Amino acid sequence: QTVDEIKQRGSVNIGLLVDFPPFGIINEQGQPDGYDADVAKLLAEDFGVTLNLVPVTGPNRIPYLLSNQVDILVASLGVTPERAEQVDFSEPYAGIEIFVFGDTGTEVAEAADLAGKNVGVARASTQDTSITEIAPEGTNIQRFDDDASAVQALLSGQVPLMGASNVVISQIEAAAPGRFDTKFSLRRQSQGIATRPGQTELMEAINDFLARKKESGELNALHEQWVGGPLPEFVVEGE
Amino acid sequence: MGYQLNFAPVFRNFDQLLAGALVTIQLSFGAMVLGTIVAIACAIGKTAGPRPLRWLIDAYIEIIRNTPFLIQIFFIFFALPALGIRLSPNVAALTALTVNVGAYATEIIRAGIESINRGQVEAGYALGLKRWQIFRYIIIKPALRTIYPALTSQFIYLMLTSSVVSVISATDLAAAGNNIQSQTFAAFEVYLVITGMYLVLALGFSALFSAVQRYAFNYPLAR
Amino acid sequence: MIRPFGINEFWFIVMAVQWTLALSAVAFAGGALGGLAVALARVSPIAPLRYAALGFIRLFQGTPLLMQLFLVFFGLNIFGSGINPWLAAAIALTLHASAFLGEIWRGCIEAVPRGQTEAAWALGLRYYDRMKSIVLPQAAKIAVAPTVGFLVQLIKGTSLASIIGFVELTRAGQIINNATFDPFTVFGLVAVLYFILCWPLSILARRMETRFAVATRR
Amino acid sequence: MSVTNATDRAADAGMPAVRMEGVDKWYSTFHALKNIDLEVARGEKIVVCGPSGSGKSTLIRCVNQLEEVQKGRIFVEGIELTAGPKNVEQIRRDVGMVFQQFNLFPHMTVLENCTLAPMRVRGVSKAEAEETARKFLTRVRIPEQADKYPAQLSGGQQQRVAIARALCMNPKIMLFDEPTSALDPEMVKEVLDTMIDLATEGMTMMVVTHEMGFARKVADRVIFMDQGEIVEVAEPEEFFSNPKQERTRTFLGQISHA
Amino acid sequence: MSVTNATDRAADAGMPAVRMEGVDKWYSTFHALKNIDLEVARGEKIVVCGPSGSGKSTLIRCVNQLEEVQKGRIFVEGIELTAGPKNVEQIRRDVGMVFQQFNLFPHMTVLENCTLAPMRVRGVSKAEAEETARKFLTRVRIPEQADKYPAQLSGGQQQRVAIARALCMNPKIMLFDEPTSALDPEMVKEVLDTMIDLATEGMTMMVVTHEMGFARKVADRVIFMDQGEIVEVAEPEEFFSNPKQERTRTFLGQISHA
Ligand SMILES: Nc1ncnc2c1ncn2[C@@H]1O[C@H](COP(=O)(O)OP(=O)(O)OP(=O)(O)O)[C@@H](O)[C@H]1O
Ligand SMILES: Nc1ncnc2c1ncn2[C@@H]1O[C@H](COP(=O)(O)OP(=O)(O)OP(=O)(O)O)[C@@H](O)[C@H]1O
Ligand SMILES: [Mg+2]
Ligand SMILES: [Mg+2]
Repeated sequence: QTVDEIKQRGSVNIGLLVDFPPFGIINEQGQPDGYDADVAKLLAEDFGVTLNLVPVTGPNRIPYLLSNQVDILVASLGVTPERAEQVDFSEPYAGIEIFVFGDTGTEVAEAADLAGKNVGVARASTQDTSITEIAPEGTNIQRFDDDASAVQALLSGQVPLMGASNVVISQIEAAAPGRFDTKFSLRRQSQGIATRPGQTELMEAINDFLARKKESGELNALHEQWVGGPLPEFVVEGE
Repeated sequence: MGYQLNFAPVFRNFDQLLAGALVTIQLSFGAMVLGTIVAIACAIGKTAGPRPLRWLIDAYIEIIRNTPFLIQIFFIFFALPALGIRLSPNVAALTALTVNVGAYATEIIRAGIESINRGQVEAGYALGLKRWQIFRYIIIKPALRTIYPALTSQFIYLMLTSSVVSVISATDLAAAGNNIQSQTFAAFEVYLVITGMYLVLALGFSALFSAVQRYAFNYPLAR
Repeated sequence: MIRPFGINEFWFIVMAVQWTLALSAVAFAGGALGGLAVALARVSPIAPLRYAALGFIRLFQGTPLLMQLFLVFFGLNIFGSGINPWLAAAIALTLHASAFLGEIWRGCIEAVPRGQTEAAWALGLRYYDRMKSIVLPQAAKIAVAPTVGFLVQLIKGTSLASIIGFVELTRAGQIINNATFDPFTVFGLVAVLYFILCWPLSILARRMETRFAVATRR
Repeated sequence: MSVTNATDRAADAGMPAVRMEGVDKWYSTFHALKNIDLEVARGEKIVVCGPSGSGKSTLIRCVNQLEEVQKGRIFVEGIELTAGPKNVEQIRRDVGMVFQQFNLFPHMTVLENCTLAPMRVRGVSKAEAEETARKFLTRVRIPEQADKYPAQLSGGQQQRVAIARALCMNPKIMLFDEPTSALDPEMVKEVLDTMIDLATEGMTMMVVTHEMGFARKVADRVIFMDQGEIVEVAEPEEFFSNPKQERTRTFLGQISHA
Repeated sequence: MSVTNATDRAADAGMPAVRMEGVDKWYSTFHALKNIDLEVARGEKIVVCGPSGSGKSTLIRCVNQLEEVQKGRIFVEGIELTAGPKNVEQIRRDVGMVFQQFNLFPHMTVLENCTLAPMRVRGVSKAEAEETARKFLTRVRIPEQADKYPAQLSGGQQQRVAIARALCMNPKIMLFDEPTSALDPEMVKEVLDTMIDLATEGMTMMVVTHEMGFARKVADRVIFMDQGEIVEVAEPEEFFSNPKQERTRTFLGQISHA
């Protein structure tokens, strides 16, 4: 698939999460919204085609892409080597830092302390892979279908710890100030726009688009609006 | 686009699937046993209990039968902690399945009890047996025999329903599949294999049930 | 970004009922057609047809609806058509309903006394007339109650479409819950809505069942 | 085999209504009919009797292929029934049957019961079918019941509707399988009377019944069956007064005893 | 009320097996037993007869409280049944009952049917219960059926098992509610013979039956009921040859007619 084909068709299908605030949400009108949605709008505008937003879920977003249901994912997809085998990633368009986060009463300072503890994560998310990587024997990783369910489990006390991004953490802090704190950092995570592998020309167009929008400050403005701060340094610089 | 089916990643992780299948079996059996106990208690309550109790049991049955299992399990896992009831995912799954099958089995078992001829009970009384003895020695077995087919197909349905419990991070067969799927992205292959495994489980359960039937209800019926 | 559960959230969930209903209606309509075919195949004099129908029923009654949804969802694409959750859910639920209704209706067809078929044969009626004029009208009367009962099961079954991302009542509840973190209210409301949909049907089915039982006892 | 059709039909203008040649019938392993040979002439009235389970029903149900036979040949009006499904269809049109349990269609009125097959099978118009139906309902003496449903009629009336329904197809042969044995005693006579009427009009009839009065009055021959065999065939006078076989005598002793 | 127990028991060593005093029984609004007074002496055999619905079953079912009465008092072996549930339990142990429909437990062998109550109610050991059971099965002449299930027995055999089952509790009084009326005619005699055996051994018996031969042979008194009342009580000879009441005569006329 090429940009020309998309332009010829006149529309682009972009997959995004709707349960990953503030990147992807359902707004009060019942429409997909959030940082990802606005980036997708910007991209479609840039291509000069109409935008067709397709809500996807964490576990099925890559299958959605690979099975042609969407052309492009702007779905807060963290850039990882495993995923890079499946899809092609653009330069980062957003970024987060992932922490182990949880009850103030739970003493955890490093990976080894996770042994014997319940940790909630969103299945197949970056949190999942990185905690799975470092977790010692005996860690009980509970995988939920999405980040929100994991947050839900933390808030309702079903798990004392979870893998969470800075963005999610700031929301939790707003909802339940003082109950939880950050334990330790897992990794910094760039999020990229994804296409099916081998579509070099399309990917170049996307990277070109990102470079221009970073340059113009439009991307940063969106980030300020939704996430409440500028784009992280490591995103602006690229990897 | 020519999609190549690739089962290698599925079978590479087959031990995970087996572990999941074991949990599915445990959950199903656990819920069958506990659910049957709940159901017998409720059936007795409904036939012989005081009015408020009967009313309560009716409400339980109607609520469970008229809402989706998915909602029930969300409620038990995410909402009950607000009342201080906090269950681990597999225990919550077991609880939800028990509560669910209990409601269906209550109606089945009650029908079984009601199918017992009143003369059987009277014969028990006339021999000096007490109420609970009559229930234990005279009613239960023939009643179970009558409803056995309905009860066991409910159990198989229960086992299939249990595939939903991965939404609360329980570690059953479907969850194992989801995990493999999310690592390997071989979605269709994974689900094809799991579906086959569920089918095998269902067939296995029904074979087991008919073996039990032959063993437990081996007395002849009147023509 | 966490927001309180307000009137907008309430309406978002309530409005999602229409998608649950739409999906149920589509699946029921499809399932009725499929179910009739399956039931007729099950009682057909042609052995291969009977076995095929039996296999179909065993397959769909022996595997979880959730897996059926996943398989159709991911499989549709492999076999060419790009998928959307709507199509996948509609197809999977239709197949599912076909199997269950087929089995229910087979029972109803077989409950029509054999003498009726024999009388039809003796009058020289052919298959089509025999089924259309004699057997099916009588089977239909028996079938109403269990069919309504199955409709309840089907409506509840549509909730699983949420897991493949179809936004109906359950998925709407999840989305709102993830934004409000108020599971008690959200899932309470969702449960109440399902109950409002299903309970009248359950009562109706039970009424008809007892009425029929009384009618046949006489 | 289907060659026989044409030859048989041409061969004999005075051919029998029914001919069975060496017919054997098994229900899985149970041998229900054993090497049956039988000819029923046109216009003849045959009464079949015998103990329960002797194969009476099976015998007459073979005549319109409600039961399939495994061996032997059956001809109805010169057409070989056992030669293929096309013939079966044709023969069923020409053979009327009345069952013990009436088997009226409960969801149709009496009139609809009677018009269904003529319209669907013979392609007769609705008006014509209804006219014929009313004619036969009058003949069985219940013209006024045309618009009722079967459940609203007495057993005797229902059985007469069943007879009318079969007659509406204008059959050449009528089969009756214990048509009065599900009836209360006071209704037996009205049905037997209807059947006697029919007999006097020259219809070919095969009747399974234990009503010996009826047999005496209308039967040309009585057939006695036991254990799947035709044990004795005789004219009624002879059959009742002077049975040849021991088994027949035992049987007659039992039923007159009752 | 429970004071009466002790006094009653002490009062009379030759007390009656059953005494009913002014017993009334309603099924909601239907008055099923009307002011019944009755004494049955120890060892006495009473036959109860009367038209259908007259209250015969209700009468004898009151003796072991399968039906509760609303008015009056009932004493069994000197213990007041109507005084409280404790007494009911005790009395049920001492009163055996045989039903029209046998009511054997289908999931237990004949032997298990007979040992259940002795083991569970009287606390007898399994070995002893089985010994007793075999003794009584021999008495009713079916020792060889001990390991079969009820469904494998004929009606007459089943009813004899029911009698043996009741006897295994070593009852002082036996109640029979139409014990032969669900049986095929050829099996009636074997059950009646068993009951006659029992009668000659001195068991107190109350028997609802229309078997007048049985009544003549073993009954000490025959009770005739109609519309919930005891209309006539007499010795059998007197009862059959010279009934006092018009209603009794009508009834006897009907049953001899049949
Ligand atoms: N569908 C069947 N499958 C197996 N055995 C059958 C079937 N129908 C009839 N039979 C057996 O075939 C034998 C003859 O049956 P048939 O109904 O012809 O007897 P019948 O002479 O009509 O008896 P009746 O007077 O009781 O109607 C019987 O022993 C019966 O048990
Ligand atoms: N459980 C009940 N509820 C209401 N009415 C009852 C009940 N049992 C019996 N009756 C009524 O009480 C009356 C006496 O019944 P009972 O069974 O004692 O009569 P019976 O003399 O034994 O008659 P049969 O000879 O028919 O057995 C009958 O009119 C019956 O309809
Ligand atoms: Mg017959
Ligand atoms: Mg009685």
